[in-house]
Amino acid sequence: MNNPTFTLDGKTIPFTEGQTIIQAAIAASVYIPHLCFNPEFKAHGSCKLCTVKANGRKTASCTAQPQPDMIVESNIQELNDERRALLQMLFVEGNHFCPSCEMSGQCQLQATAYELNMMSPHFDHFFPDRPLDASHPEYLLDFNRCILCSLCVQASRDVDGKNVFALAGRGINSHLIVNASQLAETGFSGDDKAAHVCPVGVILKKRVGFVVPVGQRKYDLLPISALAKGD
Amino acid sequence: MPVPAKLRVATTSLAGCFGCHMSILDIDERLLALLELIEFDRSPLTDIKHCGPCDIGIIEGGVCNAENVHVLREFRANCKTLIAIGACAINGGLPAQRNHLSVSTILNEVYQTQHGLVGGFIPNDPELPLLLDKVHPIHEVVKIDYFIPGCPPSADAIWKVLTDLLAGKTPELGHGLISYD
Amino acid sequence: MSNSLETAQHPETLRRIAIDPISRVEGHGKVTILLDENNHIHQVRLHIAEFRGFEKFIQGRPYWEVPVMVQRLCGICPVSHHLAASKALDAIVGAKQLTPTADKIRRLMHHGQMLQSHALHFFHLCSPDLLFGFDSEVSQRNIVGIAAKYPETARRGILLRKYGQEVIRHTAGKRIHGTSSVPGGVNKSLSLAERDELLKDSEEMVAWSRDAVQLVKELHFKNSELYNSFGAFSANIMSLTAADGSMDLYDGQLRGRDAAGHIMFDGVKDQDYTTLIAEQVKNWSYMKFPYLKTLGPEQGWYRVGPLSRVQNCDFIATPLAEIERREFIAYSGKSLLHAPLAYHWTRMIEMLHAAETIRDLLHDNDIMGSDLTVRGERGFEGVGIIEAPRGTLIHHYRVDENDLISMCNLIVSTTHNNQAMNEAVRRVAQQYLHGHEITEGLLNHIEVAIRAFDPCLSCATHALGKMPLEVEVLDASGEQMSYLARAGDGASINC
Amino acid sequence: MVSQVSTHAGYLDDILARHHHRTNQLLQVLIEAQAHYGYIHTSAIDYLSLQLQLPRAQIEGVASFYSFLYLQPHGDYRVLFSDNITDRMLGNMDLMLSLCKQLWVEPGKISEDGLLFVSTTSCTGMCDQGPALLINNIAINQLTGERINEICVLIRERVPLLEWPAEYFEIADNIRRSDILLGSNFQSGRSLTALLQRGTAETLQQIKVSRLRGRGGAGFSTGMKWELCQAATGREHFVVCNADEGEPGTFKDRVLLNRYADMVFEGMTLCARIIGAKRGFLYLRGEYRYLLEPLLSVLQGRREKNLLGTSILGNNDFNFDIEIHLGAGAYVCGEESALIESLEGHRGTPRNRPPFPVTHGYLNQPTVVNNVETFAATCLIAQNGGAWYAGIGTDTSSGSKILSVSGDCERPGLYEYPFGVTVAQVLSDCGAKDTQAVQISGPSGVCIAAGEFQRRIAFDDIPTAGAFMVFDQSRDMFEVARNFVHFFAHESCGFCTPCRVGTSLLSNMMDKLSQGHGSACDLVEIEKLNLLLQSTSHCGLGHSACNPVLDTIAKFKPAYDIRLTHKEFTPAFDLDSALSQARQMTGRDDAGAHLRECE
Repeated sequence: MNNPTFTLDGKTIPFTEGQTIIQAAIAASVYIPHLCFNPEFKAHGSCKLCTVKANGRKTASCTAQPQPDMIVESNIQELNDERRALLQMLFVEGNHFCPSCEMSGQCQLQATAYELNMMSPHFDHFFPDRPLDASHPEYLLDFNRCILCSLCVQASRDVDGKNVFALAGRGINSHLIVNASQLAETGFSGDDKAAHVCPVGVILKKRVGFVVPVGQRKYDLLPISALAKGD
Repeated sequence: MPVPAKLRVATTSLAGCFGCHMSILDIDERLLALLELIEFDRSPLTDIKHCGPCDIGIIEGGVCNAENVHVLREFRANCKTLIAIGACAINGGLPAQRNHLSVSTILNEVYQTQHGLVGGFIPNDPELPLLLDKVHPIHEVVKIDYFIPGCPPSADAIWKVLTDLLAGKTPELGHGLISYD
Repeated sequence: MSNSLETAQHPETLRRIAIDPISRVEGHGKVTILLDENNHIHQVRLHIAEFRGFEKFIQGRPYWEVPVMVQRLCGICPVSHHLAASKALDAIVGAKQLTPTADKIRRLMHHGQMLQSHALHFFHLCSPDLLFGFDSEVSQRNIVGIAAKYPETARRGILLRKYGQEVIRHTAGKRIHGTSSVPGGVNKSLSLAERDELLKDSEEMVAWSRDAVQLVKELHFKNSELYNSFGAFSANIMSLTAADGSMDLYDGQLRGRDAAGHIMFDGVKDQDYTTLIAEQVKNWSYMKFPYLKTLGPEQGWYRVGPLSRVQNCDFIATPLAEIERREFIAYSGKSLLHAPLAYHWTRMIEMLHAAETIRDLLHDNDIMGSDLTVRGERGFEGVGIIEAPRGTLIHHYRVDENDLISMCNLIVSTTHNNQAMNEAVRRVAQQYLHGHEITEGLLNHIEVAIRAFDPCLSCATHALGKMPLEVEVLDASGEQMSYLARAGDGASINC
Repeated sequence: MVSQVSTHAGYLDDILARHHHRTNQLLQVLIEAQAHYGYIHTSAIDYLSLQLQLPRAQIEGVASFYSFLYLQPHGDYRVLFSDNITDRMLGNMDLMLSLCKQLWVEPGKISEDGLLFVSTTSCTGMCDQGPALLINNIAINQLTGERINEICVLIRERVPLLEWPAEYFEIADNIRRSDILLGSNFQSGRSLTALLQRGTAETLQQIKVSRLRGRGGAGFSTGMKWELCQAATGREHFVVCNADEGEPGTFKDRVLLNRYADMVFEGMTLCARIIGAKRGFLYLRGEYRYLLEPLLSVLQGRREKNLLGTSILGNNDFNFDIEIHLGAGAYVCGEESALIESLEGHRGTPRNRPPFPVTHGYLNQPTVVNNVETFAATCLIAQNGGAWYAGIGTDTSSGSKILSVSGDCERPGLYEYPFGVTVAQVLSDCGAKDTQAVQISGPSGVCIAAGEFQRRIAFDDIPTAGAFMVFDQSRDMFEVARNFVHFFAHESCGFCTPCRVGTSLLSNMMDKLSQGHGSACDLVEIEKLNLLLQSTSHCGLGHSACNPVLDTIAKFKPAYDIRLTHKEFTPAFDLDSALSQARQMTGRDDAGAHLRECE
């Protein structure tokens, strides 16, 4: 049997019932920039980086489903300019000091910004004050880098069945919280799925920072787009 | 055929570590070739005190005190094209990690309660520039034309941008050249 | 022994001359001079005008971030900070004895940095002064001028620095602000290919370094009167030395001598530095003033860096550098040589030592080993001391039970030399400016003295050629009377 | 700690019992907990977490989403000044500062004695009788300097709210023009009787014939919505009345619920019968908390008349009842999927759509969500037939529309017109003079300039949820837009990047201009931000957040131009005040200790 298809930047992409545009693209090893989407989880749809033009209408490709023969545009300047601006918003919203961040070179936010040629944060910085949570013996939380993708919330709730993380606050004051006054008092463990889904540098295993030399880090050799699935 | 006029270039460091200037030197032998194409105005390379009319200004470091503001304005006023080089100029870099603290907290810590300090107080001589309450990326203070990210950017990245500009092209960095650390 | 020109009695009655900016790196510095109507000097100060507050904002950060973070203090000698922090934090992870590979990779990195920094300082920055003269044609007095008049010297300078940077790149991952030194060891060793690439030029670097020593030596001999007296002042000296008394730039124990050369203290372990040193604040500089507790702030200040190290150690373990050290000691005679310009000679001796050390380490297969880190009993406080290109560098941290930094104290090389540099510029002011009409050339003498120390504030300004200079002469009321600026063409403008 | 918990267990047990320990009731429980204790104590969260078997982080996440809920002490008197542009025009800022001055408290902070908290809040829906405030979530209107002085005395003397003068709390309906809806003398049950006589299929047909479209602004066909929901399969069907009237400048639902609640509930009951729902909800915005008891008694009255509850009007298969849910200060909950999230006791974050509520709504079951006015209108149709209704208004827009008129006019209040009325007509009816502009349908709507007053209120010309704010020539349209932009930044739910960060960046840019740091570069930036918000935001809030700016730039450019005072880019912050801390620390005030804005 042959699946229905749609075209993504001119390339024919087969899809199956229920697949979203980005799922079909990933299955066909085509990269669409994304941050809050992780193939292992239900789409969150919040970062909006994966916005594409589907038959001319802009929509988040992680939640929109393709229709047969749909014309989808992704890698075009209009969209990449908007994606760059969204990245710049994320960079100025938090405190992203790549030079001393142990996730530098292995950070999806950074790699995506490289991919989209983000040369500067452009906007004025918010420089928020976000204290660390180092209470846990094995793990550190550096909220300065949180982009509110809520993958850790999903993983802890849906996979680990622990609900260690949650989003709190509203608007620009939205922030990640833990299910106690500090992480050490939650049931969080390094074996949790939630310990391994952060696309940036918030949830960090202690005492192993900078163990991978420059040149051998995840995105040193290939750009995120070349890793096709880009996760 | 007449020799084309050399591009006039000025450079300076504000609240930076000079690593970006070191990375400029890391173009190694290419420096000698570069000197055929450009001439330096105000820069650690020369003894020119005030920036005169220039084609290109290159600024390392963020804006942390009053003096930085004056120098930055002087460059913007004189340079046709102003380039921010390195993390500190572009997002404040490491010095901006003080931004969640008040200036008073930091001054007290460093000059009054610091380990091994005897009879401390806060330097207040008019010869010293005062600190701004926050360290700012330079694009928050003046208009910037181009950015070369990195801490520091590699010599190859700097070379690429300079040669693009010399060739009259819009500078572009591809994978491997664009970096934030 | 400290100089009387620090503070004038009646500043309000005096004219002010500012040399601003001299530079930045570890901040921006400037010199101010107060003189009376007869051009008699009453006050000279070297102000360090930038402030970053690393000690404060590093608190609350995880300790393993620190070696990567603090090197951003200085882009000229980041490796020094990277390693000093790592050494301090080795104690936190309980790494009493690093693996041979880790120890040798760090030493290789450090000597690569010594080579590049010393080459930069001499060839790119100071050679113009020394080869053309202190008040020679300004437009010629920079690397461009050197490249024109002495192309081979300029080329070698650039290539020596390049080689040092390449040693750093292969050992640290990047030429500037690398990440390979981690608490307890390193995250990479050298591959065979990397080793061979470095090895092929190593002998030439030794040869060129040796020529550089000869060049400086000749300059010193040719004008020994000037070189021995220019800004000279006697001072205590301090540096690390190895247990056997030999020069060790990476590790060792603190040894201090008085101005006459008698050992005041020796074998002081790094974690005991606080028993030796205290710091003082002066209202006119953001940079603190360290001194030896036993002697107090007036008598206890001291000098660090190549001039101190070469005279403080008993011998240098690499043969060619040791020959040069002996010649220098023989030249200086019984007591210590305190002349700032002698820094250049000793700096080149150290560059030769660095080149020899790099070559020797490259022949040691441990640098290609795979045993990179060790861990031991968790500690909560650590001190790391290293000899940076421009002098002793101290990093001191406390870490809480949650792995976050709770206290940080840094005493960088330039800070140790703070009082010494002030003494030097005051001496030069007395020797050359006192009673004379101030000219650009005279003011350059002050910079030459500062530059000799290769302070981190000169790492920066210095970065290639001479620093911009402005002289403004004000009358007692602060009104500007005349303005003199060094323009690009070197002409003095009076307006 | 144990005693701590027991303190809270005391009152929480009653609240939980009232809500049958249902986790869907979480928001309601939190609202009542705060009403009792003044704020939501961390031990209270622990106890609720235990009792409701919910993670405490989830409870904290919900509580921190709604601006009327506090997790720290906020004093015995919590005074929130309504800060819609119409309140501003009536001088609310001076009144707030006067109150703060008299009671020694800073806006946004709790007084040192912990007695009171003073701040601003988004439009409280009293624009026809402002300036307005909420004190412990109860509305006080028609504020004057005199009334503020009296209030200060009452607070200083700690007089309980219940003992405050009754006239403070009087709220006028201000119905200025009635038409088919406001003019109908509705009698309970008539529409239901008509429905039962005509049958559900035929009644639905009539509603489709009437061409009734949703009155919330979007204008989706009501008949089609009900039909889709009816056709959708699910465990249970639900009817939801959206009374979260948060659009600044709108207050028609306030009046409808105060005077026509019976009609609204009957409309919901019609819908229930047609789609086969047994349960319905009215989501009442927190600002209208004072309407809760009256509404409950109306519901009770209908139950007694057998118009609600089991076997309605004697039909065994006709069972339907209505619960009232309170909001707690979150405009975004006016978006139907966010409203449903809130009904379920979650943060009010709009869902990814599709699927839509008609198939996956409350508890993922088929749900009709309609506006208060829409439900009321269905009663008229049930009684008078679809053709009659379709004959009123215009081809695209049948029936009437209630407008909430406020701002610079002599007679603010409710005006009901058949669709198709011109803006000019409304302006002359309400006694507006020298009008410069009208903001129709609130900040997310359109700004109409003088040249366009012949345009009509209709879905194919100017669609509206009802807000009609009038600005005369004395008003600064830049400040109007700035007020609206701050509103969106305050109300953004924070879910998607463009709206969370973009609305704050946009209001910072507008502040930069108003503080005199503006240059041409900034206008370019503002327009770029506008486009990004429009094209990438998750929901309508983000899409429309920039409308006020786009409109005013297009129609009142001079108001911006006078603020682009600098030729060159200028920092958003004041350089000299950025040195003030250091000046203080060093005691310096010499020339070098200052910076001028430009050199």
